[in-house]
Amino acid sequence: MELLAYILVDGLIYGAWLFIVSLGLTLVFGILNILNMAHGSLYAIGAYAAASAVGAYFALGGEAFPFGSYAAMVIGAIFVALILGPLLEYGLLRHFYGRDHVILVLVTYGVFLILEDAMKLIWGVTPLFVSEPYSLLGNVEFGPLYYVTYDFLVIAVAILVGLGVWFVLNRTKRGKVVLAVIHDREMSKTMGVNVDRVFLISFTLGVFLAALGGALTAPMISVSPSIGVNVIILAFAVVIIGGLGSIEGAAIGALFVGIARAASVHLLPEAELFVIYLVMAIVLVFRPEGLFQKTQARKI
Amino acid sequence: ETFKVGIVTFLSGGAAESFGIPAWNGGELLINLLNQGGVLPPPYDQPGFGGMMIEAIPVDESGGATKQVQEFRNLVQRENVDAVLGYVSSGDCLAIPPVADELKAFTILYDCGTPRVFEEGSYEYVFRTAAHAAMDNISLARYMESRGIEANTIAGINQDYAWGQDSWADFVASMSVLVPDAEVETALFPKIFAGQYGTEISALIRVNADVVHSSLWGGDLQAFVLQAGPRGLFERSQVALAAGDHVMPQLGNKMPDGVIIGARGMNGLAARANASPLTNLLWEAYEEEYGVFPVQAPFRMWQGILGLKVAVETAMAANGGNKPTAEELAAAMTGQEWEAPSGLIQMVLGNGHQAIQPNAIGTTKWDDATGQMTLVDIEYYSATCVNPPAGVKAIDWIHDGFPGAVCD
Amino acid sequence: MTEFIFPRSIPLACALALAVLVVVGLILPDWAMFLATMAFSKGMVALGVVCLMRSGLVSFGQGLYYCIGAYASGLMATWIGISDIFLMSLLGIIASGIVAVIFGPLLATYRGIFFAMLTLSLSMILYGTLSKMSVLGGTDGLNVSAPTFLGYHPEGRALGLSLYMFTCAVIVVYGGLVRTLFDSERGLISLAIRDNELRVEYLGTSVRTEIAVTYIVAAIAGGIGGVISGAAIGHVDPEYAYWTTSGEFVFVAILSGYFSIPAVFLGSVVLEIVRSFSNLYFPNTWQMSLGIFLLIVILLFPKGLGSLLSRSKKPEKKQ
Amino acid sequence: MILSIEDIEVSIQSTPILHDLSLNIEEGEIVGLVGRNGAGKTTTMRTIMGLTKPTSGKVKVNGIDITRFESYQRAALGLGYMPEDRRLVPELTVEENMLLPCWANSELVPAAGLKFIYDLMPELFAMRERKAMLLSGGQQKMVALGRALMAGTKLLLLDEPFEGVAPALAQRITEVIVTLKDEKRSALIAQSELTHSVSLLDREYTIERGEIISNTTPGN
Amino acid sequence: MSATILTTENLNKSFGAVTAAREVSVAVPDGAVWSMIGSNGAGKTTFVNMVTGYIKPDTGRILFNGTDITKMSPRQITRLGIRRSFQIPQLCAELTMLENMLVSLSINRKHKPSYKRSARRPSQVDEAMDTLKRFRIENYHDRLMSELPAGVRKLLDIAMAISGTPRVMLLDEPTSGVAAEEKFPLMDLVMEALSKSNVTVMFVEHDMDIITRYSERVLAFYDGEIIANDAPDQVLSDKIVQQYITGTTK
Ligand SMILES: Nc1ncnc2c1ncn2[C@@H]1O[C@H](COP(=O)(O)OP(=O)(O)OP(=O)(O)O)[C@@H](O)[C@H]1O
Ligand SMILES: Nc1ncnc2c1ncn2[C@@H]1O[C@H](COP(=O)(O)OP(=O)(O)OP(=O)(O)O)[C@@H](O)[C@H]1O
Ligand SMILES: [Mg+2]
Ligand SMILES: [Mg+2]
Repeated sequence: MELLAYILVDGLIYGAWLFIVSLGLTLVFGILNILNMAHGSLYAIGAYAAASAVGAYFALGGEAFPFGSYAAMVIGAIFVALILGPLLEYGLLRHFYGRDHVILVLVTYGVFLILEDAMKLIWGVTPLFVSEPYSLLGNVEFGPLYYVTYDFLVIAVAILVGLGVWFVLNRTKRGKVVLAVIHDREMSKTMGVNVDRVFLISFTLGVFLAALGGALTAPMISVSPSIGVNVIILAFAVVIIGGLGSIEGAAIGALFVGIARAASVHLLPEAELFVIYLVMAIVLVFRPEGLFQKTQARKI
Repeated sequence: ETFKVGIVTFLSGGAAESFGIPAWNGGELLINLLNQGGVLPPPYDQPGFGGMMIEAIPVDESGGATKQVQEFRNLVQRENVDAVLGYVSSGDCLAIPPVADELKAFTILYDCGTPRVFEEGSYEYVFRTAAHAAMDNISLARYMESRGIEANTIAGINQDYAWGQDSWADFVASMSVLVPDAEVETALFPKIFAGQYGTEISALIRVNADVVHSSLWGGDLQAFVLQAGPRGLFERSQVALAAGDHVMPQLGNKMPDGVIIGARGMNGLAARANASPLTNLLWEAYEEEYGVFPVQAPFRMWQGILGLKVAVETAMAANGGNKPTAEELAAAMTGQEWEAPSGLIQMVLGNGHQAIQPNAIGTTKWDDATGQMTLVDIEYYSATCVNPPAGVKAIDWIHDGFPGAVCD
Repeated sequence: MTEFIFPRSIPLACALALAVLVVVGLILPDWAMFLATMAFSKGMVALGVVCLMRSGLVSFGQGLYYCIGAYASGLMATWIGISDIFLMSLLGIIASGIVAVIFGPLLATYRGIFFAMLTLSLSMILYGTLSKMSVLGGTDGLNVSAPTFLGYHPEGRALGLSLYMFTCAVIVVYGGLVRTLFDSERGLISLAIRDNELRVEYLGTSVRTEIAVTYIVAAIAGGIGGVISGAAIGHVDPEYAYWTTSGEFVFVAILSGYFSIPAVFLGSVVLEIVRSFSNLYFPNTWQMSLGIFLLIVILLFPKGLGSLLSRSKKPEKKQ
Repeated sequence: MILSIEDIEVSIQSTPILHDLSLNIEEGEIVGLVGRNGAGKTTTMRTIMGLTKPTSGKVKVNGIDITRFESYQRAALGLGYMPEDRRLVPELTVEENMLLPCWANSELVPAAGLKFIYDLMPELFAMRERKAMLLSGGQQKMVALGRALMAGTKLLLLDEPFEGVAPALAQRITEVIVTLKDEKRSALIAQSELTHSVSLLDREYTIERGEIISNTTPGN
Repeated sequence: MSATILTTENLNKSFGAVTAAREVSVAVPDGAVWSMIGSNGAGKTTFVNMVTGYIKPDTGRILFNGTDITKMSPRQITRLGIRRSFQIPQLCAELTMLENMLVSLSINRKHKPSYKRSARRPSQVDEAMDTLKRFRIENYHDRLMSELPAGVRKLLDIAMAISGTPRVMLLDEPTSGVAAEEKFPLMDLVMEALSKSNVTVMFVEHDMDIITRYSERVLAFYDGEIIANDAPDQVLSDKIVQQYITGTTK
């Protein structure tokens, strides 16, 4: 029982984190049809920006009201999104739309390489620590289980952000316009949609979500240049399991992976390395296009 | 005349911050000091290497063994370096020696830990100036035993690659000899650079072992400490970090008190506590230049470069002052011994190609007065106490109960 | 479809290419010869990626076969002591072929990113398994002794040169075969599959079979590439199956485009050179240099370096 | 004059497609653009919508030079385009597809537009909740027409609107297009055949190899 | 009358609430030329899709030459000799017109496609060009599909479908999108090519002139059902057909 509770809570916490990290990826893929390899770097930059922002906050006398550091984290992420979103979408990606899928993947791979070194140039290799926000909320205890409250904050944020994005996309006119753009850019233009703006905003939102993921993680880790590399493959897996471009899918996929991983760490630690690929392979065997696969449009 | 050394270490990637960059910083520092001449105490007071200025060519070690073999060839065949000194990753350390011998290029492995290099092979031109990793975990186990630390149950969290797997295997084997009652509760192997240890920490809390062993390093170790601290793991279990010293400058007081820490040799704080003039020189010069105290990596870089210096100068003494050839260097290096900031380095294993060195284990204690982390209860182990004798494989030596160990 | 710029006959083109490569090899300095050997062996794997790319499939897991080839030959060398490069290559072909025959038909039902990720998973599972197998050296891998050539045991430069020659022969022969395949009826059908599977099925041929066969052809190329790389480096480790390794093959494939086979090897060489020099001259920012180089190539050569070597004047794909 | 095209030249990938093409449409006029396959009808339509850019010449709507306008800005002027290959948003329902122009352009009144369309084609009302991706070819054609009617408050650009439409429905559509005149809407109808539309056209341009070769009033 | 080559027995198919086929039973004699008309969404394409295996009927059986093909895949059915063209042309967008034709020829030989024989060998290229010439679209032979005018795509789609040796040919709206002047020549061409080898033809059309001119018999679909199955004159004078399909004034 206790074990089960551990697995569920651990899985949920990890899944929530994964979900935030994957959401931006699935969004950008869904709308712009770009599999953004630089997503992990954006995550890392978000972590750096948040760490810097929190550091600055405390340096400027934030001790008096430490909870303000949460705002600092979010502002850091917004900052990253507002700078890098337009810069990358407008300055770079836009010139490659209409080229082959893999070319765009490669372009973002190039961006990934550049950003990795850019981070080193900006922040150096010495890691940043801002663990204050992590312990600020204290701990929670349910019986034998003992967690840091911050972990549950991450869950809450994941739920909020996920619902928010889902609602905008599926329940608002703007969201439906985005659906039209996803399917047919040219046609949407002729129906009066400013497609360029939709792309710019969506990509910036994607960057924001990546950066937010990093910002939320920053207090738990030592922020150093390589933290983005592993994130990307995890996020890919989650997005694939869920079905590309599907927000619900990413949520379920993240939960799947989170719980599978927790179960393996507690029960069969040797298998941890395989778990994510195994989950992915199994899901794809039964649902070749992910859990929330899109119904194919009629061709004939 | 100059002596060209290719220096290969991590300048990017996950190991850069904890090992590669500090090592390169230490190396650059030492090379400058040596080139100035007369700064170091004798026998290191000659400028450069036997009067030749040292020219270092840094190469990034990230990218895997394949790439490193290629870079190694480039260094030797294209850049015509006189020696290569490098390699933190044990995969690279295994891949390079055959090539070094094929190209007849004098090569010093300065950091990597795997015992396999000279236990499974023998090379003419390749030397390792640092002890292999078995020492670290043997020392840890000895520390448990001699300090009487309760260790009826042990658990481990180590990265899922050779370093982590070997460290855990060595530790468990050593414990089974020294503390035979110890029982293994769980052995976790998270992926390297995982960064998120919430689940692992839950598992460790759940099994509630007396001792938690870990050979995590770098960002992983920092993240683990940051995440495990608030969840009370350090209060529940005695945590022992086989190579944990290098995260102390960054973590500061976030590293809890009472953690058992090794530094892969008598390096860092443990060396400082037992200081020789050479140690103090490194310590002060490094602190002045980079604003933090030196941890294990610069110590190992220094012992490598100083060893190279000794070899060059010995060879020159033998050949009448000419720039030595690779063969001459190899001959001079074989079985050599020299003083380093980390103590006496002796090339006694692997037919005189593999070093042994003394080790030290301590326990963390935050010093409020100075605002610095210190090590207390430090135990020093002589090289022969924690390293196998020549011709014996480390793991066999452990299983056999350390026959012939000479401890002070 | 395009032919070589010069000769139209494939055997003639191959002979010419081989002659040029051999002559170049004789004057190359050692480091460059090694670089070329490595670039060519990786080019073989990338050629496999190109084969699949023609059908619109991107394999992000070609490292699987690269690794299988390398380990097959590496283990044979350590366990049985066979170091003959011809035997090792044969073994590499057999090992990768068998695995591909098992997985090819399964993977042939997947498309697009799902294919990419499944191939990636497969290679990562191999990576994970090898990492855990301490008998095979775990993550540190194992060393492969220097190859021999039908009883000839060269050393020093002769060794490098022999391996280079062997590699050239392999790529020329395989390149010629693949060119024949590309030009053949099936080759054209592969291209058609990329565009419209439904039509191909309705013409009465099996898309799955076609893809599975291509997959096997690609896997064998990967296996041979692995054998040569393993022999050249003298060391194999699970990194061969890591996704970044596979990513590099995709990188080369796209860099080269899928119209010209020599371009694939050229692309591979260019990448090796750029990487090697940027690593030396910008040790702290070599990734950035590589990234910038990549973006420039994509901008300047929309159809890959192959567009330099091919006659094709096909306009860009419209969105 | 609602639409006037002045001497446009259009090339695609440096192949010239349209030469020196001019045409005018008055308010409330229904004009045909007739020509064989490959004559350049679709290209003309796309140029008006800004999907291909002329190398020279001008496109004007209501006297405003829109040659440099983006497509979405043109749509805002009241242009409704029905492409020959329908291009519906597969995941949206029939009704949502037709509402799309209203979402992008707040000046359009959804309710009135829908009513007009449903009165015209009751079939659409019956399938308004179905996803566009599953409709038959002709049904999709109807939806695309509905969508163009929604967006095109001033000018409709209909590319082969009768192709694949059953004769009974085609007849009805013809009748309705005629009533558009009363609302002062104009239309340009591209066709490769004339069977359905002779009765409704005020004027007819014939296009051949990218050039307008005649401008006639049917019956003359 | 010759033997039936294609029989469908009580085919039913519904997609959710929509019924696309309701008790559809036909028996097509060998060598016949039949046509299908119907309002939009009446189920004509669905019928073609079921016969060619793209859609499986919910109930009912399809027999070809006595063999039950209900559960076969499009590929198997194609190999038996039932071929089709598409309402929306299905072409390879990034291949040129000639290459599209070569794909079709490469597959439709008696022998299997080869791994060695060049797809562009002169004999095959000549054959492909001949076909394109017959359809009068050879001018476009080196153009990519994505650049072709809609009508030309349609012609190529048909050209690809009729290469090989079909026994039954199903054409889904062969002339829609084809310029008026081309419609009859196109149908003449197709019919001539097919009648030589006594191929059974069924085509979907909305143009009643073509129906009357080329087909022996008309199936009129309405709401998934066949509401009339008779000679063209009979069907076209049917009141219900006039009301729902052809319009009253025709
Ligand atoms: N993307 C393109 N690239 C090259 N040429 C093109 C492209 N699009 C159209 N064309 C050419 O422009 C000419 C006009 O084509 P368009 O589609 O406008 O004809 P159309 O009159 O609409 O024909 P249809 O009645 O068959 O639809 C054709 O010769 C066509 O090949
Ligand atoms: N895959 C599908 N999913 C859901 N509904 C479908 C599907 N295929 C066809 N339908 C529906 O079945 C009905 C018949 O469609 P079908 O395509 O057979 O019509 P059709 O007679 O060919 O019409 P048209 O003349 O417009 O091409 C339509 O209402 C259509 O929406
Ligand atoms: Mg057209
Ligand atoms: Mg139809």
